[in-house]
Amino acid sequence: MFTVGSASGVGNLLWLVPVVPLAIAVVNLFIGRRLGRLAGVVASVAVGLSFVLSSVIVMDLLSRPTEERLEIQRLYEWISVGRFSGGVDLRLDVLSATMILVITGVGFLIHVYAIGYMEGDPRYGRFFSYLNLFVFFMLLLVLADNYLLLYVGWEGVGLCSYLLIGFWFEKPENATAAKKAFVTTRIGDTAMLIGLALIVSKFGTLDFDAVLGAPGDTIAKGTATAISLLLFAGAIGKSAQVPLHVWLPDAMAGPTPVSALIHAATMVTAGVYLVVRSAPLFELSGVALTVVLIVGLVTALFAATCALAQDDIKRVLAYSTISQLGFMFMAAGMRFYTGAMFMLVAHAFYKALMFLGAGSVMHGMHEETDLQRMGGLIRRMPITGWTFVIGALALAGIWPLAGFFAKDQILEIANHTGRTWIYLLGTLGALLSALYIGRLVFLAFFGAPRSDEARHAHESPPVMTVPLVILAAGAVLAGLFLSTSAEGTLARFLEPITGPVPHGEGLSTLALSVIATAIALSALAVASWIYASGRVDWLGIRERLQPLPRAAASGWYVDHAYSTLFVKPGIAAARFSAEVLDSKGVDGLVNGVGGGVRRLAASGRRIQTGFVRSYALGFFLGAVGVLVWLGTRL
Amino acid sequence: MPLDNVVFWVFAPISVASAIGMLLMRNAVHAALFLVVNFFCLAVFYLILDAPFLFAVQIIVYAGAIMVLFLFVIMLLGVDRGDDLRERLFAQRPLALALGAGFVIEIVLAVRAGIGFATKAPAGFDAVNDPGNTQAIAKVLFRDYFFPFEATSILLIIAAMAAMVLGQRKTRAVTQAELEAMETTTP
Amino acid sequence: MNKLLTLTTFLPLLGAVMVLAGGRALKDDAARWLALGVSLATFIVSLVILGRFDPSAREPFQMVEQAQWVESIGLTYTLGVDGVSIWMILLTTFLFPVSILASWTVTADVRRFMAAMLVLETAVIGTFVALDLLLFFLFFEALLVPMYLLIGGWGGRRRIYAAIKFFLFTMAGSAFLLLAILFLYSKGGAVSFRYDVLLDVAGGLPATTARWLFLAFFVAFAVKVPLVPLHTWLPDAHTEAPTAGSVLLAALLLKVGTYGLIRFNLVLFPEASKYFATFVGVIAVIGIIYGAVNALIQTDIKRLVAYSSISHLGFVVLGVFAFTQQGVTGGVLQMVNHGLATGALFLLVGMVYERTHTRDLDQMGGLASVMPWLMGAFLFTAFASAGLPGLNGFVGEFLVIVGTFAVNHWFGALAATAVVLAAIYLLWSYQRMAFGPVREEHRLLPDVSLREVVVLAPVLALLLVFGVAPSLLTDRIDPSVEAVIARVAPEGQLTDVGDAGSRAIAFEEFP
Amino acid sequence: MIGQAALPTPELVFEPLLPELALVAFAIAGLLYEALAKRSEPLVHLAIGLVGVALAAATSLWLWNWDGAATVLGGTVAADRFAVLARLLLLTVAALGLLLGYQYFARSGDEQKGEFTPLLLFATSGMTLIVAAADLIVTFLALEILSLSLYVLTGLTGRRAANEAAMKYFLLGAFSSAFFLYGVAMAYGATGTTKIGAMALALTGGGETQALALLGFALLAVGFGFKVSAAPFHMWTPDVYQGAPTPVVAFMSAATKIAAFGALIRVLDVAFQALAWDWAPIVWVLAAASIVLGSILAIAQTNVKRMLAYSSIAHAGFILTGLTAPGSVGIRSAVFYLVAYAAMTVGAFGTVMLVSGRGEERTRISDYAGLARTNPIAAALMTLFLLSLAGIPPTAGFIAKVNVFSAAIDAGYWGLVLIGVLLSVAAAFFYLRVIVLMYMQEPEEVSATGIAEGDGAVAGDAAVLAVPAAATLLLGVFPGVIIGVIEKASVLRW
Amino acid sequence: MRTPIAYFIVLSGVLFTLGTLGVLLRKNALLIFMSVELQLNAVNLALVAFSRMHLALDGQVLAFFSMVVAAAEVVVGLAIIVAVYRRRGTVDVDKARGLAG
Repeated sequence: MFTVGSASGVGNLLWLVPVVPLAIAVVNLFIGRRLGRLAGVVASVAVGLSFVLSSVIVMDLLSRPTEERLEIQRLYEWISVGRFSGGVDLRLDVLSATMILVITGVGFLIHVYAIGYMEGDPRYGRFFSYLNLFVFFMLLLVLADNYLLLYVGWEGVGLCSYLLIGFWFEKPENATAAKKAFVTTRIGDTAMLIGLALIVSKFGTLDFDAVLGAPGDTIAKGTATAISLLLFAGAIGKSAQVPLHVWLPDAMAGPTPVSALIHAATMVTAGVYLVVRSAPLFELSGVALTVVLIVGLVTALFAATCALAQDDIKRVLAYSTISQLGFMFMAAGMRFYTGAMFMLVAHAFYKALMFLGAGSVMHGMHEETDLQRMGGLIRRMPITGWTFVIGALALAGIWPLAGFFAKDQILEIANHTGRTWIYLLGTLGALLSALYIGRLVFLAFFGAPRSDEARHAHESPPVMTVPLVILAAGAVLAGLFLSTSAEGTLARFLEPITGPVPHGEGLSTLALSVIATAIALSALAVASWIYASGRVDWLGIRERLQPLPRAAASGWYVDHAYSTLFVKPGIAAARFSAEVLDSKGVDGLVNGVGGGVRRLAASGRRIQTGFVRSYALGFFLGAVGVLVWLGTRL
Repeated sequence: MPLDNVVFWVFAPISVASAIGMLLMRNAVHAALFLVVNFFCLAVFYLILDAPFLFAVQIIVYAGAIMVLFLFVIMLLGVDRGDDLRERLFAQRPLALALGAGFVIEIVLAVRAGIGFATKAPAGFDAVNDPGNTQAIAKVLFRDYFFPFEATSILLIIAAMAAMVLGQRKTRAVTQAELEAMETTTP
Repeated sequence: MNKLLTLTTFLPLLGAVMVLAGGRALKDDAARWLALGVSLATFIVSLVILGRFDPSAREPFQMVEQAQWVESIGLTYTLGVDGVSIWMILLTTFLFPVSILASWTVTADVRRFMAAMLVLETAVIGTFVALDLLLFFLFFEALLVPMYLLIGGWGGRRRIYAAIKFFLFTMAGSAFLLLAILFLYSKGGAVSFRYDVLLDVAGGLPATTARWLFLAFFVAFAVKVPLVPLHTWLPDAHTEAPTAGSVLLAALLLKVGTYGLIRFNLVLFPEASKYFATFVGVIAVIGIIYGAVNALIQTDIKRLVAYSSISHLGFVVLGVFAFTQQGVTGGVLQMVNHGLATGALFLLVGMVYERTHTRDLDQMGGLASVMPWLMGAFLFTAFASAGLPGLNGFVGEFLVIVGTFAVNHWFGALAATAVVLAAIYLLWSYQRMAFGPVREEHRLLPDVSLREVVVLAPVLALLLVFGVAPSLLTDRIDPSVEAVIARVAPEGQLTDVGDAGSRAIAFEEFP
Repeated sequence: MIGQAALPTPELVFEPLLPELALVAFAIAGLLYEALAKRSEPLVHLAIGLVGVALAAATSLWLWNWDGAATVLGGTVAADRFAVLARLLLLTVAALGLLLGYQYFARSGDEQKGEFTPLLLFATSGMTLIVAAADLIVTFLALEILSLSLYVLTGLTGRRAANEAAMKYFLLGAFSSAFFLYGVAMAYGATGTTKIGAMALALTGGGETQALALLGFALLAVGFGFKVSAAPFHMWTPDVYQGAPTPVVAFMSAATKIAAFGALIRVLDVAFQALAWDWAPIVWVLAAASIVLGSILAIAQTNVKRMLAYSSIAHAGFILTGLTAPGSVGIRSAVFYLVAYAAMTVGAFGTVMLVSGRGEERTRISDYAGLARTNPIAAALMTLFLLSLAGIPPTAGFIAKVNVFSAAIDAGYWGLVLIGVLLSVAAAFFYLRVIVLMYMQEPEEVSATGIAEGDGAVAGDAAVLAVPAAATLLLGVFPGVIIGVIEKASVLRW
Repeated sequence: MRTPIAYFIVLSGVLFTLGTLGVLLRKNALLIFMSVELQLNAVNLALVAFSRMHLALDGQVLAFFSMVVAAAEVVVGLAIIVAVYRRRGTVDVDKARGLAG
């Protein structure tokens, strides 16, 4: 083991950060059943320990001067063939430091929550094993010092996502959702793999230092674009951006802590991390950044419209996540990497909070997820309700909650860099966000209860509500604490990696903030009027607006389109290939040759008539034949 | 025209005609008789080819012994009623005739290329046949070809045995299994 | 003792003779234990060989044994190992005890079954150690017989069709091989079939001749690999073979083909290899995608795995014909990895079949509820096979893709698409087998037995070990591959993607 | 006293003929025993036959180190090692044939034929003679000796099928003999001699008589082609092999090939060596035709004996393949093939006999279903022989094929080898089919094991087949043993 | 002797061919066999003619042997034909088709 740049020696422990959850994952996998309830506790402690370790190490990092904030730990040579090598090398810099804190911190809380949430599940131990394994892979992803190891983590979290979405595999639709998630993301992953191959073929290595630190003229602009886009394709898959977003809403089939951890706080943000990490390549290309921006913008708006039409509480959140991730990509596309990272962190808090809150609601309502059957829950389960409201306000962008700072900054940069259209559309996205989250909150927690379950809902146990409270505190404080603008703490912290925040002229920060807040507030007000006042027959309105709401609810029929355009023709093609081409064509040819020989043999038998005179004739034929042949030699 | 030439041109057509006659006769006895005629013609050729010993042997052994044996068997088996000359085998006749023609042509060509139609037999065979054909053959036979001559004795023993073995009248009945086997192999 | 290779090759044969000689006096169980013991002993011997193998040695082959066999026809008994074959040998000796143990449930003609297995082991090891072309061919042909008997004697419903197809297909391919070997021998003045002798002979051939010979060798190995369109024997043979047969067929016999490509095609005919590289690459890529596409809709799980083998072996060939260090080493690695992963898959399928008595995915479902460990192992293996990083399948695939991409972008990129397809067919089949509600008749099926754990554990452990520490393998493969590359790589071509950054060689850039 | 001066006593060196003399002597002894003994004992016949063969073998062995003249008895008999080797091979086959015949009559229920042994010995003597013949007259006579004996042997049992087979064999055999003799005549016409050595000398000069020589060669080739059952002169083979008594087939399938090829080799590589460029393509075509026809037609067969007959046609083609290479390379490969072929074909037919029980029953291929269960020894033996016939290592058939292919490639005939290797695949199909039936299918009726006498008899009968079985394996694993010998014997003296 | 040798050879060829045709076209086993005898005689003619051409007696001796062989063959052949007739009651070779294919 070999460490670079460690002053105090605390950094030597970096490898323990991912390894502790891994070890416990293995333990839980094999003896989880015997541990019983302890399995959850052990798993939570493991992640907690990781968090503590991370904090200590990051503190150590913070104590150093800016330029020395880098720690590389070479564990061992993993793949070493010829002059190519890819090692298991961990890299702790400010970017990965941010990520591991989020992962272990939020992860820990979700683990704790899950102790209560998963109570009584027959595969309790296995659940925590998978969850810990996920944490391991996620940490590996962000701590990797090369694209190869990053890819390992990348695929590993996909695996865990698969396992956890399909955790209740007895229901076929859960299993299908799991497979869909894995396969869809793998499409992006494959593009990313090709990207890695392209990197290798240009740089001969996958090490971050060599690839990202190479001088600008090492590769052509076109090559940089190709690499960047291929990498971004991976990000699109993992972060559920258009057009590979279809898996995330279905992924809500998994247990709610999974949705919170994987499909909100951490895994889906890996794409953002990847883009930020690979920023030098993207900047070299330029075109690639524009693509990132546009994809982000389209996704943000598209998903927001979908979220507006969902009746399933978790699906609203899922589309919301997609939309929010779009915002992050918008930021990155404008080179506003700190903004992206800031939103990533903030989003981790408030979206995890809301998912856990949704889980708590389901817990209290016998797994009910239909918003139409809720209402007035804030009275039955106040902690869940109020923490949820905090999360919702954060998402809507109400000052001074985390979401406000995140979204506001991004719109500000758009405005200041002269991207007026982006600014306007982004603001529209913000409006839609406030609208759908308002709708969710008012439908679920306010108004009158619309079902027996809602009327008899009960508050969850403290093991679940305490994490809610902590996360809510995070959602409130993160914005203020890590805030904001060019001088913001996080921005300054990340500067060695992300470079300075872009500058420009435009409307003043204050003006923009006022506009944003006003829009958010009015959207919430509208939502409250429609969904909670009881004075509007919103279902009637929806019926009158058909088929628009139905289309939005189905995600604008993208799934159908994919099914018609790709899946069905694909299966038909495979069926043709296997049942016609292979068995009738290729194998038919083979059997045809065999059959031909047999038929030849069968008909050849007829030469052997049994007539001795025929035999003599054959003999004579041969004799004359030989003579004729020799005759030609004369 | 020298005598041998005359003899050749007289007997050659007869020999060919008799051979064809054998080929076409329905009755086996007639065919055999044609064959005898043919053998006589050949004997005459042996004579003009300075092989009087073989002339004698041809008449005694072939025309005499062998053909008599044939006739004897024909009579014995009572198959002299005449054959059915219809051909049932597909293309047997045309093919056979065509191939036969080809065979003859080949031989004519080879002979022309090999010895030529003008080449006459060299003179001086009398020296070879000194003091007489029979004695000369005896000399060759019992000196150079002593061993083959001995070897023929084995052939004769085998022939005798064959007659003995195959001529035995003790035939056993056909077993059911055999009959079945025959049927299965017959298409 | 310098006869280690002979020992490891013929020890199983000795065992087979013992099993057969025992006659009826040898009880079934005794035959099983005897066979297991012999195969384990062979494994231990091969471990000793591994221990003595020196990766840094300068000579291309180690532990060479050489003796005249039939002098007049130039047949010598020459054995040796290099960094490629040593792993093939170990793979063989490792999988045989596993397969024998997995065949404990065979109850018909146990003695004959075990004897056939052991004979097969000898033949397979023989092909990997032979350094005489005729000797190689001898083993190459000889291994057909026991495999044929295994498929035809203990296989499924259409076993006879499958067995004959397997036999004839391979034999048809090897017909060309024999022809080419004899031709080469004749060109060399009919002196010797020894590898090094014929290596020199091949070096002096005119280009056209070498190309024809290349094709002859290639056809033989392409059938074995198998490359599309010579693959149709494989699904049938795999499907109908008994568990051990499928395992060995997939894990070892297919490797004989790719091994042959490396050992003979590349080295004997470097010029022709270059000439045909694109052609072979196209076939390999077609195979990769074609195998994967056909695997998609199979409902017979064994057939599905068989098609996946076609896809995976396409990777091997693609990598080998990239002529880069990473490509070839990745190919060899993929050989080992595919052997382990697909072998394990067939073992698992066999275990499932023994319980459910069906291989039809539509007749299964929900098995993960009743036998979580078995299905867990299945999923683990499926992911290894699908190339999930951290498990062994990834390393080989990655190296092949990287090694190929550097030379031909299209091949590399197209091959990578198989990664998606692999995920689809493996997960889809797994879903149909393990997920969803459990069928009534399967509700009481038992989970893994102790014997099955003993069978599976070592294989699964290796899937992980080689995924995490592939250098255990590559350290020994690399030098031998380097020697091969040195012979075959085109002038001025990139032979090591690690050099790409140094810009010694220009590439086309994307616009 | 007359003519003593005119008829000098020829120099009689009889030693090189001792094997034939022994065979004939014991054949006559057997004949006398049959004629004189009140009731002939089969065992006595067997003993007479075996002693005769052993004696012949012993004298042959002694001839290995013969250092006298290359040819004796007026240049009609060659005394070289080639002849010795071929004789030893023939004698081995003859011994096996005798043993199989003894078993056959012991349980066929047919009337014991005392003539079997003498006839077989006579046939053998003809065969041993033909391989040593240095004069086409002797070749012709020996050919007739062996042919006539075989005609009779074929029809020996008087069964319906045997009868028909004998007639077909005889008519076609006589027909082909005529061609052969015509060939001798033409060769004589071209060269003025019938001595093989002198013929070679006469032909090296070239000259216009070459046309006749070629004609002669063609006709000789036709005659030999018939004897070795090369296509298109093969058509008698399936019928005769199917109809003749199995031990006779076992004997003649191997021995006739050895004998005829032995003689053919002398004719090709001595007499007509100067015309090698002309005859090699003929051999090529005959080889290819035999391989193709034999391999393909065998696929559709339903009778084991008939299938093996077609296989023997294909094998004739493989041997001819070796002979396309002129000189000792070709000879060596062909002789090795003959050795291997003898072992496997005698073994295969012997096993057929073992399975068929009484006489000619149970020779359909379907009768072999489940044989591995009912008669594992026979099944194992059959498998071995069939694999060898298919040319699968490590059996004799494999090395043999490699040898002939290698020789042909050396001579530049890779096209022929291509045909050979590809048709080997087709051939493998029908060999495998039998193996499939034996091992992979259930017997049709369990009771019909075919052997009523029980296991003891089977084991005893199978013991005879241990010799070909061992040879088949040994030649596959340690072919060097015999190849060394063959090498020493592949130089023809004349 | 003035007749060219070639005439005899050609004549022998014609006779041989006629014998061959006899084998091919006649159905009576005895007649087939007789045709074979005709072939042998044709050969003998050629041998004797060649003998004359080469001024040597080997050809005649060979012809003599050929006759001996023919004699022996006749014995065996007729024995076989008689045996067949006994068994089947006919010497029509076209009726002997138990073995075919």
